[in-house]
Formats: sequence, C-alpha cells, structure tokens
Amino acid sequence: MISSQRALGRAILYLSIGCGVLGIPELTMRAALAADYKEAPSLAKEVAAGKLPPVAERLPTNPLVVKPVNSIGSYGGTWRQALVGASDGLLERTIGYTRLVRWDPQWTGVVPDVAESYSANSDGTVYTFKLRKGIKWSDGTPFTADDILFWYNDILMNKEITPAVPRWLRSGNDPVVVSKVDDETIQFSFKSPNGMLLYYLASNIGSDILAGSPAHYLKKFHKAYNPDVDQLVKAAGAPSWVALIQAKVGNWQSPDRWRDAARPVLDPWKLTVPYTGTTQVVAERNPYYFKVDPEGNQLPYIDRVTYDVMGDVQSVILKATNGGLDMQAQRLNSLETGMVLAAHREQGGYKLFKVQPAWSNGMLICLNQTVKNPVLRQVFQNKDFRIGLSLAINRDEINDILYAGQSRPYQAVPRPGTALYDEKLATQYTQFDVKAANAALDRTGFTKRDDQGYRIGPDGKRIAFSIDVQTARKDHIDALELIRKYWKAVGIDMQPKPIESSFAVARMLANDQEGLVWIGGGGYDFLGLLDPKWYFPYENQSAFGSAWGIYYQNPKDPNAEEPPAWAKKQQDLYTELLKTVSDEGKLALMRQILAITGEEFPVIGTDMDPDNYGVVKTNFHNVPDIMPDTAFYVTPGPTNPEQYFMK
Amino acid sequence: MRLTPIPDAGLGVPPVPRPAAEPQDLLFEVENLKVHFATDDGLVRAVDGVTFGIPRAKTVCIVGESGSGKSITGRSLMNLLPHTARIVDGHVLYHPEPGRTIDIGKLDPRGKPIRALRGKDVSFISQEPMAALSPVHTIGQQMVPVISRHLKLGRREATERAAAMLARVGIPKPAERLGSYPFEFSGGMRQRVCIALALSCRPKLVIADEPTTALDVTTQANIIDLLVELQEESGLSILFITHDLGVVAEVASDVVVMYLGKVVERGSVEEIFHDPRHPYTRALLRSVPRLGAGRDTRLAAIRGMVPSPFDRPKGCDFHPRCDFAIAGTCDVTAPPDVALGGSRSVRCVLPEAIRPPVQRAETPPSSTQRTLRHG
Amino acid sequence: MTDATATGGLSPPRRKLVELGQWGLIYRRFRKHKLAYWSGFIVLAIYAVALFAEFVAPYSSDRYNPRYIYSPPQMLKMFGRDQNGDLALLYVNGYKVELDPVALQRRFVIDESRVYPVGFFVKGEPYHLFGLIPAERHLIGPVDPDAPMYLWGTDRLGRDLLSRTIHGTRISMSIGLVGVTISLVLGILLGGISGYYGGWADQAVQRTIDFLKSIPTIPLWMGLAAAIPDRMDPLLVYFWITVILSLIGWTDLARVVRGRFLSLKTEDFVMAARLDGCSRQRVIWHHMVPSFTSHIVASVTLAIPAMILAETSLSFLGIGLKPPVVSWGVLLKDAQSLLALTQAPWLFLPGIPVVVAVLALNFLGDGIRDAADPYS
Amino acid sequence: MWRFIAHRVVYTALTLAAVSLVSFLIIQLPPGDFLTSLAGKMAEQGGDLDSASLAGLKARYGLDQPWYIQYWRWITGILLHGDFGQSFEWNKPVSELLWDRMGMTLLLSLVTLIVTWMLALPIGIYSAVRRYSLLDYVVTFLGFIGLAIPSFLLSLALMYILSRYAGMSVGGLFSPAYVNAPWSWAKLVDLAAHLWLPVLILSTSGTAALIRVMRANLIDELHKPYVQTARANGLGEMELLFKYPVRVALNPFVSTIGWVLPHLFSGAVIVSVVLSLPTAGPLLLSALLAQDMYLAGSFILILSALTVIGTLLSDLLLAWLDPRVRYQ
Repeated sequence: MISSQRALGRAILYLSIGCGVLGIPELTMRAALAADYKEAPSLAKEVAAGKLPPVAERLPTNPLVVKPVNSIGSYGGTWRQALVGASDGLLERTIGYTRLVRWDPQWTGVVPDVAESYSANSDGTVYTFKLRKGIKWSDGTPFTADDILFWYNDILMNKEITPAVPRWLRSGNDPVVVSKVDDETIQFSFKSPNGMLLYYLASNIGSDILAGSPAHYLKKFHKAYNPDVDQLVKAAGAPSWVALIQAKVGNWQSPDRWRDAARPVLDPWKLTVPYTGTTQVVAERNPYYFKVDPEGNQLPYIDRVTYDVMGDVQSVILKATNGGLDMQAQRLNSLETGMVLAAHREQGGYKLFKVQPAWSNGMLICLNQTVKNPVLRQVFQNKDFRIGLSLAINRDEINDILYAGQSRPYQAVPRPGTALYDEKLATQYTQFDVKAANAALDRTGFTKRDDQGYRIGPDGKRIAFSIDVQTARKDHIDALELIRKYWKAVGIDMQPKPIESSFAVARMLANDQEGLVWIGGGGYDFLGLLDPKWYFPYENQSAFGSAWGIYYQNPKDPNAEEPPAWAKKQQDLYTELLKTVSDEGKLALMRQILAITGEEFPVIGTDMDPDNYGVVKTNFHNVPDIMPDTAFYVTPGPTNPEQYFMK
Repeated sequence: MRLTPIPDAGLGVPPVPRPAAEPQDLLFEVENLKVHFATDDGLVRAVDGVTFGIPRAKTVCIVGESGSGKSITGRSLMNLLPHTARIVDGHVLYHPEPGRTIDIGKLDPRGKPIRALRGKDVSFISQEPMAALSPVHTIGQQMVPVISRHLKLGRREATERAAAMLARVGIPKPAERLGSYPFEFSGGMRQRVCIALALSCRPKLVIADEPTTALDVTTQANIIDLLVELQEESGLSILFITHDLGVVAEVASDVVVMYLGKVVERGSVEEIFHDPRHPYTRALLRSVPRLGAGRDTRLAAIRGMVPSPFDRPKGCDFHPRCDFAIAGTCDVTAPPDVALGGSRSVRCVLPEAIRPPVQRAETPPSSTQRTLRHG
Repeated sequence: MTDATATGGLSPPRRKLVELGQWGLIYRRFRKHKLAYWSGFIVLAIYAVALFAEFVAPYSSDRYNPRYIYSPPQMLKMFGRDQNGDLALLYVNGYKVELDPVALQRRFVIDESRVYPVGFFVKGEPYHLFGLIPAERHLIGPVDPDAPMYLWGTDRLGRDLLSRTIHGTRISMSIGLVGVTISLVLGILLGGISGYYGGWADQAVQRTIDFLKSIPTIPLWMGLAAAIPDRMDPLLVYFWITVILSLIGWTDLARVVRGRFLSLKTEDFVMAARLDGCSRQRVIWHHMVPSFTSHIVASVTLAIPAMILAETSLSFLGIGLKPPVVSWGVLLKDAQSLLALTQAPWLFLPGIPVVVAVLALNFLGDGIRDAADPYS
Repeated sequence: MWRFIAHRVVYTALTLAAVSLVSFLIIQLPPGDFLTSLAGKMAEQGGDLDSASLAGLKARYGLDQPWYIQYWRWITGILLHGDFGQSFEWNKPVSELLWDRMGMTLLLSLVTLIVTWMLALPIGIYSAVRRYSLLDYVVTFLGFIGLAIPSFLLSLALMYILSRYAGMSVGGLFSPAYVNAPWSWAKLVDLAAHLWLPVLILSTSGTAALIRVMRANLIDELHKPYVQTARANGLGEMELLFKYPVRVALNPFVSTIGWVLPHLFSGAVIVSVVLSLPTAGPLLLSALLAQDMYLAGSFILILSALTVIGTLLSDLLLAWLDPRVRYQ
C-alpha cells in the first residue's frame, strides 16, 4: 500500500509540475485579464450587428490561456492544406484535437484542455474532471457535465449504437461508470486500477467522447428522445437510425463525423463545407472557442482552414512545391519527398520543419513463430536462427541506399533520448559479420547445404519462406531485395511478397503470414506504453507471434495459441502495467518487459527511421521546429494550431 | 506463207461499204490520244496514239483483248482515269452541237466543267453491276440527286423522272423499287438500273464498258436490245467496249480494233466483218465459234499471249503472233497507220492488207445485224 | 519466230511477276510503304534485344551500386586519355559527388577529368544465355568491370537504368503475346460463327459477349492477383492473369468480325463458294476471313501495343507486375513521382522504348494491312 | 423489329442478373473484407483496430452474414426500392455518392468522345485518301505519340509543367476560388480552363486507335466500283467521298459504339486519379481497394447494365446504317 501511496504522491507532484509550467503564470495572468478580452475583427462586426453575444459572454469564466511558440499573433488568413482520397485523417489531426485532457507539445505528459483540472484517487480507480464553467458549443449551447453523461448513457452504453465497449474504457469485462458530481464535475470509476486512462483520453482514440457529447444536437437522431426519428433517417437515406447516429458521432478510425457540417464542436474551427470527396473542405473560426492568448485575444488567429481533396500523393507534393500548402507534414513525411521539398524551398516560398517519426525502427522483420507450417515454426522459434539472420544484414549499406546515410543501425526498441532507451538492446546483433552469422546459423544445426548453397531444414528440404511487404512501401521492398541477397550469402532462401496492406492485415488476423516487414511502433515512451505490439505478443498484429497475440486479446479465439513462458510473463507484466497509476510504475514494468524482449530477440530491426519534414510558408508563424509524428500523438494537434498565425 | 482468202465469214451476203460519215456530224473525235501510267515497275503506255471518231446516234465498238487499252480509251472520253494515269498527248474533242468543240483531255479531271459534263453529256455503264451501286443507299438515293443536279429539277420531279427511267428500262413497279436497295435486285436487273441511271439525264454519249460480260447470255441479249431501242429512240451515241465479236456484230455501226494500246484497224462493221484487213482482226474473226461448224473442228486460237507493256516487241507489236509477219520488216519498223478512205484504216505493211477497198453491193445494215443474231 | 511454249513465250518481267505468288506480291507492295518497311526492322531489332537481353545489357537487372544512387546519364565520348595515359577509343566520364546537407541529397555531377574506357564485347557479369550457355561477354560495357558506366543513369538503388530497360524488353514485349493470340483466334472464330450462322448461334455468342464484356477488368484483375497462391513467382502470376483475361478479351474483335460477316454474307462470291459445295468452315476461313484480313491485321497490330500499355497502367495501379520483376511498366511506375520529374528526369527514359515499340508495331501493321489488301 | 427488341430485353435482364452475381463474387475474391482493409489503412498510419470494435463494426455492416444473404439483401434493395445500399467508407447512400460525381464524369467523357471523334474521323479519312503522303505520316505519327505515352506519366508531367509555369491550380476541375462557389459564368470559364487538360490527354490516346480503324476500312471502300459510278455521274470528290465510302466505312465504328456508354459512366480512372478529378473513376478504384462492397458492386452493376444497353444500341444502329444487316 505504502509504495503505491508514495507513487501516487509523486504522480500528483509530477502531474502538477507538468501543468505548473503552464499553470502558475497562468493564474496570475487570468486575474488581470478578466475584463478586456479581445476578438477577431470578423466576429466584432457580428457582435455589433447583434448576431453574436460579446466576447466576454462567449468565453468560459476562465478560458484556457495558450502560450504561443514564438510571439502573439494577429488575426486573419486562410490555412491551405490537402487531403488524399475518401478517409484522410488530417481534419481530425488539425482542427479536431480537442480533448478533456491533451498531450503537451513536447509529448512529455498530459495537460488540461476542456477540463480545467483533473485528479485521480490513490489506487487509480476513480478519475475526477472539473469542466470549465461557462464553456459553450460552437452554436452557443452551454457544455456541461450532462453532455458527457449523454455520451456515456445514450451512446457508449447503448447496446445498439456501441455493441462492445472499447478495451480502454473497460477493466476486464466491466465497463467504466461515469457519474456527475455537479454541473461542472464528472467522475470515471473503474472496478480495478486503470493507469492508462489519461493517455487514451489525450491520444487519437480519446476523440470519441467529445464527439458523442453534443446532447442537444444528437438527441434529434436518437430514438429514445425523438420518436419520429424515421423521417430524418429516410431524408438521409440511411439504413436505420442507429447507422445515422453512428455516422453523426463517427469514430476515431474514420472521418465520418467530418461529413456533417451542422455538428456542434468545441474545436477552434467549425466545418462550413463538409468532407464529401468532390469539393474542397472548408472550416471557419468558432466564435465560442474557449481559449485566449496571454494578451486576452480570443483564439484561433487564423480565420479559415481549407483542404483540397486530391486523388494522388504526387499532386499533394506538387501543390507543396508550388507554394500551395501553408503548413502540412501529413503525406509529405517520406525521405524521397523530403528531397523534393528541400530542392523547391525558394520557389515554393516555404521553410521545412522536422517531424520526428515515433517509430522504434525504419523497418523491422518478423518471422512468425506461430506460423502454421510446422517446419518453419521449428526453424523460426530457434533464437540462434534469428541472431544469424540479423548479423548477416549489412545495415550501413541499407542506410546509404535507402536513407541517404541519414540513419544508423538500430534494433526495434525505444528511441535514444527516451526514458525506456537501453544501449544494449538498441545495438545487439547490429554489426555486419557474415562469419558470426554463419556460426550462429550453424549452431541451429542446419549446417547441410543443397547444390545452390541453401541450408537444408529439418524436413530435408531447403529452408525457404516468404515475407509480406506492403506494395505502398517502396523503401521496404527495396530493403527486402538487399536482405534477400545478404541472407542468400548465408544460405537462407527468402522471397519478398509485395501485397496490398489490407490483405497483409487479413493474413495476420488469420495467422497465415510466414514473415512480415512493418514500420516499428513504440519509439516514444508513451507510444511504447500505448502500442507495445512489437515488444511482446500483444495482439494479432504482433506478426512475430500472431497466435500468441490473439491469445492475449481473446484466449477463446480459434486462432489463439498458448504463448511460451517468456511471452506469458511479458503479457502478465503488461496486464499489471495497465493497472499502475504512476508513470514511474508503468515505465519500470515496461523496462522489465523490454529486458525479456532483448533476451528473446523475437524481432530483427534494421535502421532507425530518419527524420522527415513538413512545409511551413515563410508568412506562417508559431509552428515548432520539431514535433513527434504519429497517429497516437495526433500530429500536429498538441502543438496548438489555434495559436498559428499568418502575417 | 500466202494470205489465204477467208471464207465469206458465213455471213451469206457480202457487206457493202457505206460512205464514211462526214467529219462534221461526229459527236466525239479522238486524235492521237496517248495515256501513260506510272507504276512500280516503270511507265506503261496504255494508250499509245489512238485516233477515231464517234458519229451522232451511232454505236462505235472498241474491241480487243484485255490489256489492249480499250477501257482506258473509253474512260478518257470522260477524263475519268485512275490517279496514276495521265493524258500525255492528243485530244479528245467533244462537239455538243456542230461548230462548238470542247477538248475534254485538257479539262481538269476534278474541275467543275468536266463534272458538269459527266452524267449529263457523257455517262458511263460499268462492267460489274454487282458493285456498281452503293450497297447502303437505295436506288432512289443514288439516282435522284444526279438528276436534280444535272437537270436542275426539284426533288419531286427528279423522283418522277427516275421512276419513269426505271419503267423505261423494264423494271416493274418502278416508284416502289426506288426505295429498295441494290442487293435486292438480280444481276440483270441491277444492270438495267445502271442503264437507267446513265440515261436519266439524256446524255449525248454513253460509254458502256463491257456492260454484258458479267451477265448470262439471255440477259445479255435483253440488255443489248434495250440499248439499241434507247439509242433509236433518243438518238444518243454509244461507245461500246467489248471483247465479244458477237456483240460487235449486233450493235456496232463502226468498229475500232485495238492491240496493245494502238488502233490496228478501223472501219464500218460491214467492212471489218467482210473485208478484215489486219491479220489480228482476221485472227479474231477466225476464233469466233460458228453455228453449224460441226463439233469436231477446233477453235482457232491466236498463238502466244499479249506481250507485257514493259517488254514491247520491236517493230509491229503483233509480229510475234502474226502468221504473215515478214522477217526483216515487221520485226524492225513499226507499221504506219494506212488510211483506206473515210473512217477506214489499217496499221500494217502487208500488201493485201493495204490494197484499196473493193466496191460491194449496198445492203441495208440492219439486216446483217439481224441475220447474225438469228442466223 | 520465237517458240510459243506456255511460259517460254512470256517476257522476263512478266514471268517474274507470275512466279512470285501471293506472298511475293505482298512483300513487293509492302516495300513501297517506306515507314512500315523500316518499322519492320525496328520490331525485329526489339525482339532481338529481348532474346539476347543478358548479352546486350552491360549489367544484370538487379546489380546495385550504393555509391551511385540517382546518378545522371553519361555521354559516350570518343578519343579520350585515361588515367595511365593511353588512348581510349570509346569512353565515359566518371562522377563527382556534391553533398547538399540541407536538401539531404548527394548530387552526382559528371566529372570531366575522369575517363573510363568503354569497349564492345567486354567481359562483364557472368550469365547463362537462354538459361543454358554460360557466358560473360557483354555487347557494350566498361573495360574495367568496376568502373561506373551508366548510359541512362541509375535509379534509387544505384541500378543501371539501361540494363534494366533492356531486361524489361523481354517481359513487356512477350508477356501478352499468348493472350493476344488467344483473343485473336477466339475473336475471329466466334465472331465468324455468330455473323455467318446467325440465329441461335448468333444470340448465344452475343449474349456471352455482353456478359463477358460487362465484367470490368480492374476488379477481376485485382481479385485474381490476390487470389493466386502466394509463393508463385510474380511473373507467372502475371502470365496466368493475361491468359485468363484473354479468355474475355476477344469480345471487341468478335463484334467487328460479326459486323463484317453480316455485311459480306450477301456478297455473291460467298454465295458462289457455298454453291460450289464448300464446307462452312472453308467458306469462313478461305473466303470470308481473307476479305477483311486488313481489319484483322489492323486490330492485331493495335492489340500488341495496347497490351504493352495495359501492363504499364496496371503497374501504376499497383496490381500489375511488381518488383523484383523488371518490366517497362515497373520502371515507368518508379518514374511516376515528382522526385523523378524534378530531380531525376532520366527515369523517364524507359518511356522511349515503349513509344518506339508502339509506333513501330502500328506502322508495321499498317504496312502489312495495305500490302495484303487485294484491291489497292 | 419490335419482336427483335422484346427478345433482346429479355436477354438483357438475364445477363444483368448473372453479372450482378458475378460482380458481387469478384469483390469477394481478395481475402478479408472492408474491415480488414480499414485495419490495413489504420495500421499504415500506426493506429490499430482492437477486435472488440471490429466485431461491432462487422455486425453493423452486416459483414458477418454469409455472402449470399448479403447479396440477396442488396439485389432486392435495388429492385424493390432503388436503394443501392450504403457505402461503408463514406457512410452515405451509394446512389447519392454516384450522383454527386455523375455530372462531371459525363461532361468529361462526352467532351472527350466528341473531341476524339472530331480528331480521328477527319485524320482517318485524310490518311486513307492521301495514302503515303507526308501529311499522312505526320498526322499518323502524332496520333500514335498520344497512344504510346502512358497516360499517367503524361498527366503528371503536364500538370507539373502547367502548375509550375502557367500557374494552373494543381488537380481538380476548378481553381480554389470557384470550387465551392455557386454556378456562374465565371465558374464555367474556370471549368473550361481546367477541363482541356484531361480531355487532351484522354483524346490523344483515343484518336490513334480510331484513326487506324477508319483508315483501314476506308481504304477498302475507296476502290469499290460504286465510287467510280458516282464519279462518272459528276459528283465532286469531297461530296462522293462522304456520301458513299465514308458512310460504308463507318460500319465497324457502329458495332463498337455501344461500348462507349459504359466508358462515359466510368470515365478514365487513371488520368482522373492523377489529376484528382471529381469523377466516378477514382471512386470505383478506391471502393475496390477498400472492398467497399455495396459501392463497388453497384458501380459494376451499373457499368454492366450500360454495356448491355450499349450492345443493344449498337445492334440497332448497325441495322440502320447497313441495310444488308437489316434484311437478314
């Protein structure tokens, strides 16, 4: 009990320091600004015309003060960006990142957002959030605890709309209980300790809560509140009212909610032209946005945000090189594109800002130890086989060819500079040593070779297997070509199999793949905690042991298999981690898991993923020079796009 | 070898040469016409100096084996030559009325003046009735525009006239048949349609390029009767191109025998049939099957083949196949065209070929034609 | 008097014509169509290159050199002095590396000072000609095997673009041939039957055409590409797909053949042939088909280039041939990027053989069509 | 004639039924379904789809049913109340999605068709009449250049050059100012200023094939005696050329005109993808890649219906143009 007490104390201290950086000066500033808030000229005209209440009434009693990256900005301008295809996630990332609590820009912790403050009880079973008094939706309706309750009772817990409560809102099979303390305070209560709630709330997965909260708007589409909802259903041509309201609320995996311009939001901008795929998507300033800059100017600075819908990535790059994009990294964050962007800076009138991939590795290679072919299973489960293959890879040559020398040999483990970084894990078996590789492969007992020099497996036939690779990842295909030659030199026959990413996932679900190369997740601390699938068999996408991963998620799944002791230990450690409240506790457990990963060496890494670049026009300010780049961080959301400005 | 006199060609009555038609009532005069083709293998002198005249309301037959240039000569009268052919010399003089002359040879083949003549003053009947009409247009669609353009008639009058013409050439229910397509007619009927088309604008000359070759004998006879009737009725001249001497005998008033692009003999039908002078003409006449000539006699064929236009024999073109060729002269110098008075001429050096014509008793021309046909 | 035997009497040029026979005549007429004549040579040359790809290409298709990534094409020059002073009849310049730290690029520039002699029939990478005869001579290549000779520059892996294009010729020019022939035979046969017989046969064929024609190729292609067992060699996968698609590819030609047959049926020469007691097959093949060989030849010569272009489009959609197979489509797919357009325009060079092949094939087709046409 | 048409309509219905079944099966061919492709997309961007919400979505989309029930529900939906089903990816009715893009697709395809035929027919006729002339070679050469250059390269290169040097907006059919603006004359002008690029690319590849076929057919007809007869009746060269041989040479065109209809509907997929045009082509491609069953299925169904109608249409046209066929 005591250790958890001390852990809790440190956690609170830690968290308060986290917000302290912003909090303390914030307290002093708010008192001075109470009276004279300022607003955008376009809104001032509407206030004068009587169409809008004055700014002080639109803002909550204490609006959140956002510290700009460089300087106080000025109002105006249109932020031009570009989407590709029908389900691009850019809207959610740029104008949709409003949460109860959000990541801080440096991704070191969680800070208040719509919630003015939050606290957790000692054993991490009850989380209390205090909402900002007087905060309003983009249509002026007040946002209170009742809205969150509506989401909880009528969206999450409604079996038709949400057939299964997502894992992060459950402890075991018991869903969370959300209760209202008073108009501004709500509580999340879990049966068993839940250490990860705040991280999930801040990441891309947490968007569903506020999306399901505009009660006044969603009640129209809810059978319980609007008996003749069927007219609306027929008008929208939806199959049922459930499908209609699901489309309105949407979920974090698809941009459905951005296809409805009438949806009230708490975001800096609100949609005026929805995302239908044929026309440009447009969002304009939300007059009721609850944030101000230190001088009391209501944010956001930029009036309007537009997204051109493109058919092909090359058009997005072309738009960027012609100066048609004001600030964007999405779709431009690849090495090859980086070269093109760098060469057109003057012509495009933009600078480059760094987006650091949160991947633990540029390309990691998994040999499926739960592969259905028994012969390959026996070969893959032999650790020396994996070590031999790793030593046979010439990582420097791959670095030269694929990353123009900008990267370095690295295994699939947390990046340097993070709390979980471990020198030994990162560099083990990364040296290029064909002799040692052959020695390791000989230790596996498969020393005999056939006429073409390939090693003979336990069944008397040549050891041969295929590795799935996404057709979209040209760099992975090239790297695999090189690796095929390296492994041929040590007697192993590997055949790259380029296939569509959706088919690759389908094969993993059924544990059909023999090998797979993928981008390595979990490079940053929090990402390591949220997305551990490459460190231990966490789910089907842990391609080095899909069957064991499926077992962890659902032991009764037909494709599930009981994992070996070391993997079982890692799974138990992670289950315990989910219950630990304090970050220190979680990180300590994660280190134990990583130690086993290092020992068992289930996944072969190649090189670290080099940094990529986004474009930002010279007249576009307050954009940090470097930011993490991953869906969990919802890049560039946490860097407060509302304080970007154009002059 | 001596020239054995030809038996009296089985005609019974000796022909009587008629006075040659005076020059002024000639409809067409072809003087020293030369037409050359540029082909892959070199220049072909298809028509190499042809001279003859076509009197009004008369039928002139050009006869000769294939490759003798008779079709090209015929088509030169309308200046309607394939695009690789050129009229290099000579004249094609057309006298619409006595005193007015148009040199068709000099007109631009694609120009408006010649096109005004084609179909109106001079019209053409082709050899293949099958393909002479467009498969996807009705008869009316092909006749009416020609009539309305040439005779400046409205659609209705032109259609009536077309129907009348069809009736005239013996096509039943003409108004209705104007709407039907060429493939709905038999070969003979289709040729009748072509004749109707050719005569629809009352032309002064009809060039019939072997119109009956593709037809069976009975249809051939009907077509020929039709042509003769139409000629007597409208007084038009016919230039009949054929290789069938039987047809010549029936139809022609004057005959032009051509060989390898040159006219080897010319004259009235009686003169040619009764007093053939040029060995080639005599050989042609001998190769015509005789009625009652008995089954066992073999047909006399002219030995050898028509020489290639690129490899003309020296001297007289016919000498390699001529039974009476005189070594040293015929195979050395080309024989001149010897005029024998009027429209009679022969291109030979043999004495018996160029002796003056013997006066014969005058017999009405039509009787000879009829005896030939029914004899 | 010359004797008058059957041919003896003929003058020499006339006899020559008679003896040539139909194909001889067609060839003589074909020579007249200058462009088609030269296109014929070009097509032969292309197929020769396809046959001797290993020999003609300086390097093998997957030989990579990390030191020369995205290096520009070199000019083949004459009469240079190499390092140790002796004269080099043919040579290429080496490369200098300029590192542009900001643009993350190692830009290669031609270094006039360096001279690498180039020779014909030089010793290079060993290979098996036609998979049988071990050999190592290459038509053209650097005298010193390690010297960089990249006449068409290199791609992102430092592989010689010229060699890859030459190896790609083999696949692009041959992969669809089987498919095209199947489509051709089926098209004429079924089109003929449907046009000639009419009645229920015509209905049956027409309805099958409607049915097959309406199956869109892209989804079928995607379905087949994914459904074929995983470890089969990508080249075989592509081959089988072309064969399967050719089973539904004959519909266009069948429609046209049917249209022509319907029109020709009324022609008298067909009636005559039937009256002569020819079997239906004989009528179709010996009488009707030759009368529109021109259209068939035209559509065949359009089918082969269409097959080459289809391969490039499918590669663009990511469902055609995929690396490690090398074909013109795969190479052009790599060029489909702004990086190529702005930084490495030589990546578009493989487009040249595509254009040349398509043009040559089409003009050749025209030449044959004109020559084979009895009327002109 | 009417018996002929009634006969064909029955066949059309049968064919459509067969095709709808086949098209539904083709989409099932690749392993997995819409959800796995969604998971694939998510995985590409680093997120993942936990199995619980996966099961929920599966039920919502009805993907847990055996395929024949899905098929039955879809077909009856279409036949009984014209509901083509819901697109999973867009969460909108398929009909609405298709209708949005129909205007632009038809416009692009029709203009391309007209331009292609306006280019191909005269060139084809000229190169037939003036065979082996210099212009014949030049014109044919240009026609083929268009066909020979892969369209996706041509599109990217032209878009690059135009946007870089002529300041044309990248992709789409409108410059940003007009894309959401209501229809006005200025918007039409802006549309025209963008439309010519895809039309040029599409028509260049289209003309080459037409030129070749037209040339081959016309040459066959030019030597037929009926042309001579027309000339002998004083018709001018141009007049007789167009009245007779060209008319007959159009026969093969007609027998394939029917299939232009589906092309009008799907439009050029590749060029639209590269130039980001709001046409139906890219929608079909993305639906197929995402295995968005009802959207892709309906698309293929409509395509095949148009093909069958097209064939009927071209049979009728063939009869009208060539009487020999009509009098079978």
